Amino acid sequence: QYEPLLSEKDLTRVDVDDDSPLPDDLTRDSLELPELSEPELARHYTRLSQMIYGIDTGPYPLGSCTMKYNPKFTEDVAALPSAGVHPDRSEESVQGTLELLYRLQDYLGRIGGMDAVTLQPPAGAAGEFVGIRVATAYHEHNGEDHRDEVIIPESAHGTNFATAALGGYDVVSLPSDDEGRVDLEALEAALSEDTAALMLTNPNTLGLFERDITEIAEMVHDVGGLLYYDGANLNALLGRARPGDMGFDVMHYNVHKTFATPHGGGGPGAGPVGVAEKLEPFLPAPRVREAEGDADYELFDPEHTIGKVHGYQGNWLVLIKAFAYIARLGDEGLADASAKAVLNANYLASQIGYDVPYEPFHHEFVASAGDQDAADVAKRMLDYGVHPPTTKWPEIVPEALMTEPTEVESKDTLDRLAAAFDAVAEEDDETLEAAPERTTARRIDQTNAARDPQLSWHTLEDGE
Amino acid sequence: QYEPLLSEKDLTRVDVDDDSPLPDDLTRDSLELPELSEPELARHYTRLSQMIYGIDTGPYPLGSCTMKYNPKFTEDVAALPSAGVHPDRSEESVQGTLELLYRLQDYLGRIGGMDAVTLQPPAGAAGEFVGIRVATAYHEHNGEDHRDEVIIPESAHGTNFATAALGGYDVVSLPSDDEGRVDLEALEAALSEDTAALMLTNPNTLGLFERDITEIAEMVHDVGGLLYYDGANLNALLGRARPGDMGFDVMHYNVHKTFATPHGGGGPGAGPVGVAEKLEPFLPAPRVREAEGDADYELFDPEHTIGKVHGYQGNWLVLIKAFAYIARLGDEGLADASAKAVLNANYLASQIGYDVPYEPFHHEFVASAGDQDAADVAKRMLDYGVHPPTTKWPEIVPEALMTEPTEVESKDTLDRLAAAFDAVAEEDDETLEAAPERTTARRIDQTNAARDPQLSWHTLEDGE
Amino acid sequence: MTESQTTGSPYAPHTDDEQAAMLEAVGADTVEELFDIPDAVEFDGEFGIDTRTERETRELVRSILDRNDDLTELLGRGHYGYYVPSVVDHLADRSEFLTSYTQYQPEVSQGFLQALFEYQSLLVELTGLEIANCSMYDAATALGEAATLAERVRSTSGTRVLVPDLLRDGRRSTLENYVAGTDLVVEEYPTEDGGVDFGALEETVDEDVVMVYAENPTVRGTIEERLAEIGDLTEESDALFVLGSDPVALSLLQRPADVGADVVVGDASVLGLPTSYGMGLGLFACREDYLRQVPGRLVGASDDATDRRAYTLTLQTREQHIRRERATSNICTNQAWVALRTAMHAASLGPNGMVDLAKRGVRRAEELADRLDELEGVTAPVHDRRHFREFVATVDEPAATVAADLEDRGFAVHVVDDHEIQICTAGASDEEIDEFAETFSEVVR
Amino acid sequence: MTESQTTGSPYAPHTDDEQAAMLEAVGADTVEELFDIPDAVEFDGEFGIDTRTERETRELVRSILDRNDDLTELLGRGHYGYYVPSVVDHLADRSEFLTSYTQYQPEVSQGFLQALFEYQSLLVELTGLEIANCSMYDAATALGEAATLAERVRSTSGTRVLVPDLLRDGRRSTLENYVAGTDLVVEEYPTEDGGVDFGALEETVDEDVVMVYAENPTVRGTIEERLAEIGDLTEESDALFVLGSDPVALSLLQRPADVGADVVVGDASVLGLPTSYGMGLGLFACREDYLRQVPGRLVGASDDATDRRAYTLTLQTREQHIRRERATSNICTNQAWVALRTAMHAASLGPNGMVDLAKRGVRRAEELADRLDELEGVTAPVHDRRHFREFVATVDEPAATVAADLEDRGFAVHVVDDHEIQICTAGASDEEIDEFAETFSEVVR
Repeated sequence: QYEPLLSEKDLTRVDVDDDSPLPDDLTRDSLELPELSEPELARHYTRLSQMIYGIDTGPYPLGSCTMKYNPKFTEDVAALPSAGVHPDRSEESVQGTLELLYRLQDYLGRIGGMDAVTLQPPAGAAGEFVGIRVATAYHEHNGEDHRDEVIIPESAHGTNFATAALGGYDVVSLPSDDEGRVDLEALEAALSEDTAALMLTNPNTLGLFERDITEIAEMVHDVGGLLYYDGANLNALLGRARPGDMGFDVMHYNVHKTFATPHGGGGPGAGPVGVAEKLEPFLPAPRVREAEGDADYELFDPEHTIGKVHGYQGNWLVLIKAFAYIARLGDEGLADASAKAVLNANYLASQIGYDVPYEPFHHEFVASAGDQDAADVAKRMLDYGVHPPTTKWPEIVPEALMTEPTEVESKDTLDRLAAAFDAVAEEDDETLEAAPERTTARRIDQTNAARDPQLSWHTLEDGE
Repeated sequence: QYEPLLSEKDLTRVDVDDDSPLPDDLTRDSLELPELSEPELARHYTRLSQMIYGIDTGPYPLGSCTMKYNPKFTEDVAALPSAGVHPDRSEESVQGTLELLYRLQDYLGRIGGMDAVTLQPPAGAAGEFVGIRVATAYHEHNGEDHRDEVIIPESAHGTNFATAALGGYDVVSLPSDDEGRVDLEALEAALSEDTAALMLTNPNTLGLFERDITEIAEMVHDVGGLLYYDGANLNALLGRARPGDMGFDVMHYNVHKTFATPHGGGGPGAGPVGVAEKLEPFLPAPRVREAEGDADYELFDPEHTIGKVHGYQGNWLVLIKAFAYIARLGDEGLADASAKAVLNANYLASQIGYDVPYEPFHHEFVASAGDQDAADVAKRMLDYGVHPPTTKWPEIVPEALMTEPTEVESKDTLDRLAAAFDAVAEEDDETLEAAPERTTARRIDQTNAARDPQLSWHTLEDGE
Repeated sequence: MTESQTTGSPYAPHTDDEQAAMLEAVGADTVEELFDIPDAVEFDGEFGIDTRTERETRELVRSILDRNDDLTELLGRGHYGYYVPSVVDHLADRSEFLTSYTQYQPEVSQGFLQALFEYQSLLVELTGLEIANCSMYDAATALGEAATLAERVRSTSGTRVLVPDLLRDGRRSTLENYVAGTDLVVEEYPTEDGGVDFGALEETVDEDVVMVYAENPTVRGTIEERLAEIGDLTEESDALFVLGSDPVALSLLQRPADVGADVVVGDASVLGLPTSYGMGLGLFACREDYLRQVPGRLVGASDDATDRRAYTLTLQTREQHIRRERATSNICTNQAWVALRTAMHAASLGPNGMVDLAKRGVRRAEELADRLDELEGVTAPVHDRRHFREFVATVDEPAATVAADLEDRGFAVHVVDDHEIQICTAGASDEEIDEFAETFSEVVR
Repeated sequence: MTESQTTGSPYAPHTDDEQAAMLEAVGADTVEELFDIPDAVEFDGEFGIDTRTERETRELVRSILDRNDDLTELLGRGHYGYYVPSVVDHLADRSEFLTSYTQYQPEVSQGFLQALFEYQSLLVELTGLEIANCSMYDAATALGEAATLAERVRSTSGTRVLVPDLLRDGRRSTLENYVAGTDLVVEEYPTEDGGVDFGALEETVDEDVVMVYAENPTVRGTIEERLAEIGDLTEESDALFVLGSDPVALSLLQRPADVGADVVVGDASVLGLPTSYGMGLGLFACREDYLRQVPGRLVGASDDATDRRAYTLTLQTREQHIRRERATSNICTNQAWVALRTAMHAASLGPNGMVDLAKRGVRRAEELADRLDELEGVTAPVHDRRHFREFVATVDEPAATVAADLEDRGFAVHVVDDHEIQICTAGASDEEIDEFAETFSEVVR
């Protein structure tokens, strides 16, 4: 059932100059937008919502995305009227906000084994950018501004590469060894006095723990580089290992991955960054600390701060939800979340027919679709009422099906997921290419979308 | 896609005697219920919600039910923490609650033209019951306890009959005249010194205004009876006519019909009752009035109160929503709601092919499906993605399609509704009997449901 | 108005052009022409109710309700403040649940029907009785309906309805109204130390008794000990044994079916709703024998045209919209959405959580009573019984004074007699209970 | 804990039996066996974070946030408190919107994609530019992205990025970070009486300038009068004209396309979000010429296999997950859900409501300024310009003292200089504005 665009329901052109308080030359002429009643809008968006697969609709095993259930109560606390404050308020008048931020900084520091945390980055990629900028500032501070290379494993998230480039670095790509981990010899070859940092995630994108992490850290530190931890896979390790203890100097946390804040169809997220003590002076400004005067908490600028990466203090409402999740679970709950996440991944892998070439994996595994096209496999899984895994990445596994069920799925649901995998595995290419058949929209023409982009209803009106 | 029962997902038997603080002979042995996690429940109920047609899903033209849009903000005010008070609190400590109730009593009195209002009845039928009990008390107070008949038009709501019977009255059924209104001769014949009350709705269930209402009121009052107004159709008259002005002595208001409180799949509603001054002493206890002491508002028992019809004060949260709706619309909005409701009914009727035998109707009309079975027509309309009208009632119209679009539908939606009516009108009996075909469930076997009732999962387990 | 102006109903979508087109289609020049109201009864006054923006309306309601004092309620006596998990609000507020009508078109209402079927199943499990309807208004009205049921189903005529002398006023008065149109007469039987005086009850029961009502726990929080004997007694005299309880109590206390209860009534919304000034959910369950006489709606499982399981309202010939004056009740709109919430809350707790919650109901009441009993001039509990959730205590000072002092210090308790107050532990946090005990000791010092 | 105890994650559904079965299936005795972590880096400490019930956690957060003072905020300067209609919360909170991932599987994400397409269309209408992406983080980061875009698309090389000297710190500093990895250098150009000093700007623009940034309204609430000239100037010098604004301002003020703007950035969440301590929504719109260089996600309309219209993320080869170090930005997670809210709020206002809201932005600011200007020792507005939403006033007393006094009396305003304060009318009700004016007159008396 097609839901018309708002513009197909109504378009009303309003003449702006009528009864305008401004002279004509300071105003636009008119504005043409849909003029609809609340009941019509309620139906429109209710209908749109029915055409979306969400975590409350079914399992969402997107590898490296950690799509876990978003506890409803966290919405309630973020919606408290007392959370609605302006960012330019005096520090004295927002002690509650500062306290929550302070406590969250503290929680995240403990969880990651980091000495100082900034909450400003509004997403994981922004967190990476802070990490890279902090590294730059650190090296410059030490008179080492010649360091212009960032080393990144081939199988890393695309954001790592893009962030390093945005930070002005040349990217040195690092191949995996036969077992799917960092190749130490290749690393040795890549490292030099030009190395600003090595960006790593652990467990890596194959779900494998980088067993040589201590040695890797030593190697990077020996050449004067910094070790960056991409927090995307932290859900595997809660309470069992901490990036700080592994020798990482800087890391970001993905709160929608690890701490169950909702992904909102793309965002907002938050990408707090934790650092070892030596990097604290370079963190973005301002941070929160306990105060000595009348107020309990205050803002301050770190000594050699890189400045800001967001106009204010990041995605506050998201940070509240992350804080609430951590405060709810505590040590025990967080550790259990990782345990169940790893159990679920291992159980699901054991129940499907597709080959899983690399192990022992933790919270996610990468299966291979073999002779099938992984993207087609994903489309066909939609027909079985489940969301497919991430596909075709990392490339080290042919036709990769990167699967992360998270801790929130029950055995029953995992069995249903496994049944969907296995059903699709038996199907022929013709069926896969025709998929999906049971979804709101059938397979969408991507080529045409990119060749002749229709990016607003304005061109649709002209073009159709 | 079938959603399993909770019991099909899990059943866990808990032995109650383990670690019990009570001796065995005061406790049950065990309790067997589903033990499921929050994510599983979120998915269960989200899935169930997807199998429900609601007002945000599409038009809902159920005649006599006035299914109008439920403004979202009314949910917010009902959810205010300050609304969550215990009914046995001291009056001094719940002045806010009492003030809101007092103001709502006042609003409703003005809207209905009534001198006093009770908010206690938890639904329309309970309001009717209060009306009947008040009538009884009034007559008894006047030494007229011989009055044992209540007159009700044949086309009235079933609750009128059931309520009169519950109140201990014999029901005298009143036929309509050829034009679909009260037959004054028949009324004359029915009235006697045994008449306790005449229950009437106006506009009546055909949507027709009882033009002779003044005369009817005189006739009833002449024999010493009371005139009761069933508020089901009040949405037709807001700001244009008031039951009190028409001579009604007592009325109930359906807040989910007239004041847009959500129907919640069956309830809760609220059925406040307004009365003329002479009946005020008989209203349920307690009511709210302005106080003279320290507090601004206080509870009091009317002098000859009939007592209570609810354990406490009715459906408080619903009353908040009704108050908020009235306060939002005010005089102008309420009058406009009726105007648009009447316009919409007239427009829709003008756009459909089915015959509408009685007019001039107001907020609703009763079309006839003619040779088609009205219930089948309704089932088939479901296939066109709209909710059907109320069917087969009132019986004065053969194969009745009782249709009430309410003011919230747009012309576009009414056109879509009309198209559905007209499409179904063209279809043959075979198609209608096979309908619905595009719904979550197909036509359901009612006979079997009643012959072999399966009323809990316990018998399903045994029986299947 | 500070936000966009409102003209007319903010929820009517008509543009001027649309309205004109519609009027033309119906052949009228103005909307007023469509009204067929005699001049004599036309209303040309004003209600005098201001139109407000949404923001102003919210502010108005907030400012009114802010006048309610913020008290920690230890009130109970049928209305409790158990914490309702957030997931219940979020799921029940989905507009498909909230804004749908009664399921007269089951093919597009399967989700709600299934939820109500699950609610019925929950009550069947809790009571052990075979039938539970999908809601009455509240405990008081459910009790009233039980009395009229008793009259209909009893094999011989009779008039006496026996209720405990402690029955709370709201229930008693509502019951009186429900039986006002029948030949039934409500009579009290005595209680002893907060429970049924079984000897006295036995004494008074005769063949004219159609129904005996008892509660477990009682209004004073005591756990009834002689239910099975009442069951035997009513069975012998062919009277209905109607038991008042609620889902939390039923999770732990004797199962009604095991003590011979024929009907169970009560307020099921102790799970699912926060304290709502008495808004409730009438629990109504009964034995299978009364199937055709049950008041209220019933959801049944059946099959659809493709033989898949489907749910539907069933046995509707009992109801007013079909049977009119011969219906089993006049109820139409009920509390379906509250039943949904109750089912959700129960599902959220699960059987372990429900039993735990109930056990805490015993432990916390008894612990607090013990603690208060140590204070000079205080006896708690006053009854020598096991307690559930709440208890009555005696104080040397006038109870009203003690309650008023407590209220000044932020706590609400019941005054039940000159020197008796009642205290409920359900809903309060451990910290609140501690603070209360502390405050109480200061107040009675 | 007062409610049911928690063992482990409350959101992991595993029963003991299930866990055992799963372990058996994977051939492990314990979950610990599944972890492949060298002893050297195993963490055997504790975080020391308590586990809490849901109720306790809610209480904790509430008690922390309650420490925020309840002030009427007249702050503005980019972050406003416009009333967000309730319908926005209710619809955006539907879990399908809230809990879905980026639309990498468009066939099961049509609803969100369509909503984002409508959001893009809203911005296209407001800006007059052909392309709007479906969100950056906020105004500051959008400005940073605009600078890197300028570097990529300018036909000749160049290094100078010109921004007004009044540019607020957060935007300036964020911009500096975004260009730190490039050859670009951020330079200030002067303002005059709260607006662009066009003569000075003209003076400094040369062929080394890649981008000129201006705002309308400015940070001080003034309406910029020489935008078209800036457009001409930048066109001549082949620099990008980047304009900062927001959806409310754009509803009334000159359309960016009409003054030659190449890119529009700003905070779109002035509609859709209440004040959220600076959480925003980066508006990013630009001319069609830059299609392949735009940062961020784009939703396009296409067809599905049955030739019905369908929406999809498109031109993804610009993005990091495909293009890696050659991507147009590193952005991945964006602010999609906020964009949804903004689209909903705008739709709820409609064009009439949006234009009205903007016009009130002019009237209310100017009315309040006039009112304050009558006070002795107060000049308002300080700039001889037309104003939008807010204005700067001078006070005789130290501004910090005035602001502190106001805060004590419940109002928050900006101190922008020793004797300058800035006051914003957006979001406050008429009553609040009245109270503020009253209070202000007492404070400066």
